[in-house]
Amino acid sequence: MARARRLERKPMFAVVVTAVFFAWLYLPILAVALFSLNDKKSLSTFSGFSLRWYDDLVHNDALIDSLLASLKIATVATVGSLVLGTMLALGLERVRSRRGRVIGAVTLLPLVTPEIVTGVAALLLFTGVGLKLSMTTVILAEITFSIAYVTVIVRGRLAGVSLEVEEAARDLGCTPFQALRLVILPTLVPALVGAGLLVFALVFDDFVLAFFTTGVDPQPLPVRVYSSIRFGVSPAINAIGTLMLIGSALLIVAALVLPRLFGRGTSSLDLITGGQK
Amino acid sequence: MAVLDRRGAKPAPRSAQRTWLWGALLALPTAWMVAFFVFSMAIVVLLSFGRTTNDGFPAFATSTANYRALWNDVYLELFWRSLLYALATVAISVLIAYPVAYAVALHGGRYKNALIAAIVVPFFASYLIRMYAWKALLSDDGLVNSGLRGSGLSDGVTFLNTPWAVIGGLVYGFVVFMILPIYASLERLDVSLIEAGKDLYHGPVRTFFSVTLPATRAGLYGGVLLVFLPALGDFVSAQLLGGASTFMMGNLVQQQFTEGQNWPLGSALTVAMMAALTVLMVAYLRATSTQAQEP
Amino acid sequence: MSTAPMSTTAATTPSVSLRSLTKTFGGSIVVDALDLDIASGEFFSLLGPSGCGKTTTLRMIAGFSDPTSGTVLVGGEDVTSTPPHRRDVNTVFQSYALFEHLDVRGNVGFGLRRRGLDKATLNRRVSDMLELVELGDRGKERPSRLSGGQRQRVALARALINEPKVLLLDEPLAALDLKLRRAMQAELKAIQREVGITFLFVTHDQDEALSMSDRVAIMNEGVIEQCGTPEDVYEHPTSVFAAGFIGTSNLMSGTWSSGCVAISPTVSIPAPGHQGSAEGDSVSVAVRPEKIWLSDLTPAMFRLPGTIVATSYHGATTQHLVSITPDLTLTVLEQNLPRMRADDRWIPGDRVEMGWLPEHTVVLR
Amino acid sequence: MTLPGCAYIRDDAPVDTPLPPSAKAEIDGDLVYFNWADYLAPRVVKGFQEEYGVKVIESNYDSMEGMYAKLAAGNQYDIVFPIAKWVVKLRREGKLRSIDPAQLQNADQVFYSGSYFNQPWYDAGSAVSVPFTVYKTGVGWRTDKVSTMTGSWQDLWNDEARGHIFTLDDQDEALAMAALLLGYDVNTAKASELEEMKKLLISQKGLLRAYSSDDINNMVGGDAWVHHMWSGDFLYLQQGLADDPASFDFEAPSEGTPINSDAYVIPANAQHPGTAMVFIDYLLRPENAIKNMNYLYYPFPVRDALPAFADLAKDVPACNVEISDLENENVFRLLGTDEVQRRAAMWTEVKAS
Repeated sequence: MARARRLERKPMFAVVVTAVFFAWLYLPILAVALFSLNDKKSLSTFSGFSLRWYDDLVHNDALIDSLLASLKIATVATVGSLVLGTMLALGLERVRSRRGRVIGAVTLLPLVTPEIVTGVAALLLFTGVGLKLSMTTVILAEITFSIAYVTVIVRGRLAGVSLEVEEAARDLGCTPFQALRLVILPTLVPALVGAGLLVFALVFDDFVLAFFTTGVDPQPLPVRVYSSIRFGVSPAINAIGTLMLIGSALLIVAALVLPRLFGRGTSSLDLITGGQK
Repeated sequence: MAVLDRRGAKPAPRSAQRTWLWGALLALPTAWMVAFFVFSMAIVVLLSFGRTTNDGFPAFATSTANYRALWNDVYLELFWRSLLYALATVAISVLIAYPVAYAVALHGGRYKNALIAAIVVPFFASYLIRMYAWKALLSDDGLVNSGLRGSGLSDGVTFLNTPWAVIGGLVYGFVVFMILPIYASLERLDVSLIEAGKDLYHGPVRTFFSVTLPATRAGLYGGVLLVFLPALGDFVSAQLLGGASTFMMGNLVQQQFTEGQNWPLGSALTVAMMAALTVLMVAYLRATSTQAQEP
Repeated sequence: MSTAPMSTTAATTPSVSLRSLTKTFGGSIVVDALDLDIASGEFFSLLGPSGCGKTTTLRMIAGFSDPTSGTVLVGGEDVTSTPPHRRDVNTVFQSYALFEHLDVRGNVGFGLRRRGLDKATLNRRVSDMLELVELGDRGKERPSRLSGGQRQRVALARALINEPKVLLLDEPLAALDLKLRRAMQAELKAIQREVGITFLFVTHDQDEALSMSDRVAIMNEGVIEQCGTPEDVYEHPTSVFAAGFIGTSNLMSGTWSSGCVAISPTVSIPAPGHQGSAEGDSVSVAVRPEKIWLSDLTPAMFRLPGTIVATSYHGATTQHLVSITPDLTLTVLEQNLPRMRADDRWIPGDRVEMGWLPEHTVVLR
Repeated sequence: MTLPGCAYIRDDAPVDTPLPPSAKAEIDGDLVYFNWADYLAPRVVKGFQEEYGVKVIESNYDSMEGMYAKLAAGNQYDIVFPIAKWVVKLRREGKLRSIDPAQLQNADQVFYSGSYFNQPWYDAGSAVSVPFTVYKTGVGWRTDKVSTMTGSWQDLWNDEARGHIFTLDDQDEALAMAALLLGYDVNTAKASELEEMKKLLISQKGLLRAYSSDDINNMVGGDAWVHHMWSGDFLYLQQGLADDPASFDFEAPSEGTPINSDAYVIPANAQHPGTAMVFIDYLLRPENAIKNMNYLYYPFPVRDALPAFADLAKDVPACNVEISDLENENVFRLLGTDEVQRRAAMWTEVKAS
């Protein structure tokens, strides 16, 4: 398939741009990884190899707490937005009324709203109703922000599942709810995996919303990183950055490989990119 | 036999038979979005007419003072600057994203998925840390300048604290949102179209503009939106990489919620930003939808 | 337009009965007061062009679409308000609608598992069913790895295994290529005979309908134009639409005048069997092209002189266009019989005399 | 007064809440700690956790306003480290708990007889605060890039360093610098004076590289030749980071420098004030103050630790802060909402233009 799509002559221009792009893309990341191994607290000169910043990281409870807080926020927000976003996608796909279209438009608004606006709005809301800023408020804001991503991806997949599949389930003895549970949701699994990974990664790294809505709990990692880089970064941050990169690389590889292991044709990466129907 | 048993059950009311479940599914997320999004936006609008009390707290009021404060040359100039940076970010992103997406989608072969993964991975590693890494790399005595001096190409370039550093940071932060939709639409593109185009238009450049570009317009439009919006609201790039005169709207908003201690003014800024965006979006949607109708 | 409920010869309760079944979508009538009885064990086809309401009718029987008015009875029981999962009806969908997350056995056994059948029985029945549709060795495959024909069989097996009172088939062969379609038609008919379940088959392909069905209903614009055995609807169409939709017909319009239809001042076609028209009524007549002879005419035939204007060779048959008057050209289909030699063939310009038996003149109102 | 349900419906009634009494210095739970990032030596914090068997849950702020907003939103912290003027505000609003020095074994390290901190300007009778650090703001420069420094704030306009000058991205510091240069009060909110200061600051933009608080890395990376800078950051840069300490120098400009102090306070709504008291006492131990000084490079006004700091700053006396320096005019004072917003609007305009 891939072979058939390849064009005969490679356009040199595009290939060169791509090569330069990859170099540009990875240069700062390699720098982060390199300086996380520096034996000195410098980000401009590499003086020698050392694991001291990883050691620092392991012994820096505040950073570890932040890392765990971010993992927790990302996990809960992913589950929450998957549930709500999938419900929304199913509802919107099937309720084809005027009301449904209005709801559909409103729920997509977070996608076209700059994050700083969403962040300010969330801060004002939580403060206004007297909700103490905490990990809970971060999670609430992140779920609100992520629902739209899940909805878009799941709707994309649903559009490819003919209405007849649902009818077939009803025809074969399923109540509407059973049809949903036994047929539609299993069919959506690749989309759910893809959306889940995307949301997890976005929330884990989200700074702006977390910045406006975080409170007393251990700070989400990006907020902590921000607090420290305004006044100069500790190379322990580089160590964290390197670990995050490795973690997200593993996640993406999982997104690529897992669906293949389950024997499904489409990988969730295709769903993220919207390609390969 | 179970089927027969169920026969006795009272039939469901006719028309509601198939839609109640979907309606019910819609209810919870809709309520959520109303409570946490629509309602919060309403508070922003309300507070934009508010004031700050003597003890420094934001409070509702009915004053237009915040909006009047915005109507000032400095803020207007800043608005145009932000718009300019965001547009430049979009333009550069397109110039990067098209060749990259093209090369990967049409010449990636069996490495296609691996290449896309390689593009996506860095964007899931901390945005802040990557931005900060640029700061270290591009500083006057940083690695890039050391490299330039070492190779004798130049005796140092001032990268940091310039508008280009801010735009570069924005491009670096958001270009993936341009690559993915363009990649997706190139993926769906029928390659024979391009080949036919080459016969018809003689030469890859004309083919690109006559065949490939129009066929992938949807992806391009999506990417433009996905890059423009976050670029316009960003405040990290200008803060970490910017100079003395590269303040953007995002910085202004953030300033009011931190040092400025003026939430009502910050709210008014946010509303103004959304209003401007809405105007731009409507204009953009009009333009793209009429263009899309052309053959 | 539709006639009174068509009686069935079977004494048993019909599998499916529709009474004044009506469906409107936003003001336009899609199915118009349909009355129909389908006998138990019958292979019944709903034949019509797309948009005629046949699929909507099917969906109302399956329960996917609520009738605007009227009733649906399955096995004599009113199921009009019964949700699909409680109806003793199963469907083979046009897109097959297989469950991609289950393997073939999972798909086929799905309905039985819903009914809580024990595992051993379920496994046995799934295996039997897969044997019946000749997929015994593909049980562990994912549907996405099967060919179109195989997917079609899975869809059939998945529905049949539930032994419904009636099996609804919504253009199940439309996605297959011609050759496979012909093979599947025969197989489907054989399977139906073997299991004895009532089949309600929706199609727009007249060959399919004629070759497989016990009875065919021709549907157009929400009403049944004609219902009968394949032979009946072919040989004795009762409406212009039926005559035109099934096979080809030479359709002529004229005026009823003393046992004949006057097509033009010079041509008047006798229709001895026809009753019910008054003098001067406008009527149409239809004559099937293969009923018209160009040679070996018998005395009982009605005869008409004409000129060959075009011929085209189709292997088993040759089609001639014969001009009678400048306004009237008839199509004639001639069997290429073994005794015919090449120099026997008609060529354009030949004067011919054609003829057909009067009972082959069908008068339509 | 806050109506239930919406915090934005309120009147302007002044707040004058009596201070809750001091807690006993007894462990009463994990410590919820709210500070600038990296603003205590990790091993000191770790030592506390080990010694007392409690966890320190850390949150950070990146501005005093951010700190205040979180407190005002009702978030509960056990110990906070505000700049002096914020102690005034928090105390006035009844947001702080009293601290009884008698509960602290090491109280005499800061509240010894004759100590400035017995009666600091920001906290009458030191009722709610214990001093944490003191620092001044001056100008750091690269001796290998810039030869002519005048010892005035005017050096931030040094044409020799054009394009390599940084001003702190901090409202109070930037305004104070302009005010001192013009001979005004560092806390001025007079419209006419602010207007002049605005013009002055905008006149700097042509020479300026950026506004940034990352003073250390701007100097290390070579971008900054002249940097508006905090004394502690300079010491850290020179002593802790630089390959060649001699290429960096620091001056305390002759017009005067802002000298400020941070303090430990315990919010009124703290859940574990006892642990906070124990923590403050622990930080006042001279050995811990020295460990923190060697990490932060800011002087801690802990009596037995001061010689160690003087030693640390011996090469750059301008970086040293004498306790007596605190008795000057150039401290950042608490201003009214109008004044704060006028100053903020001016600063925003400077940055935005």
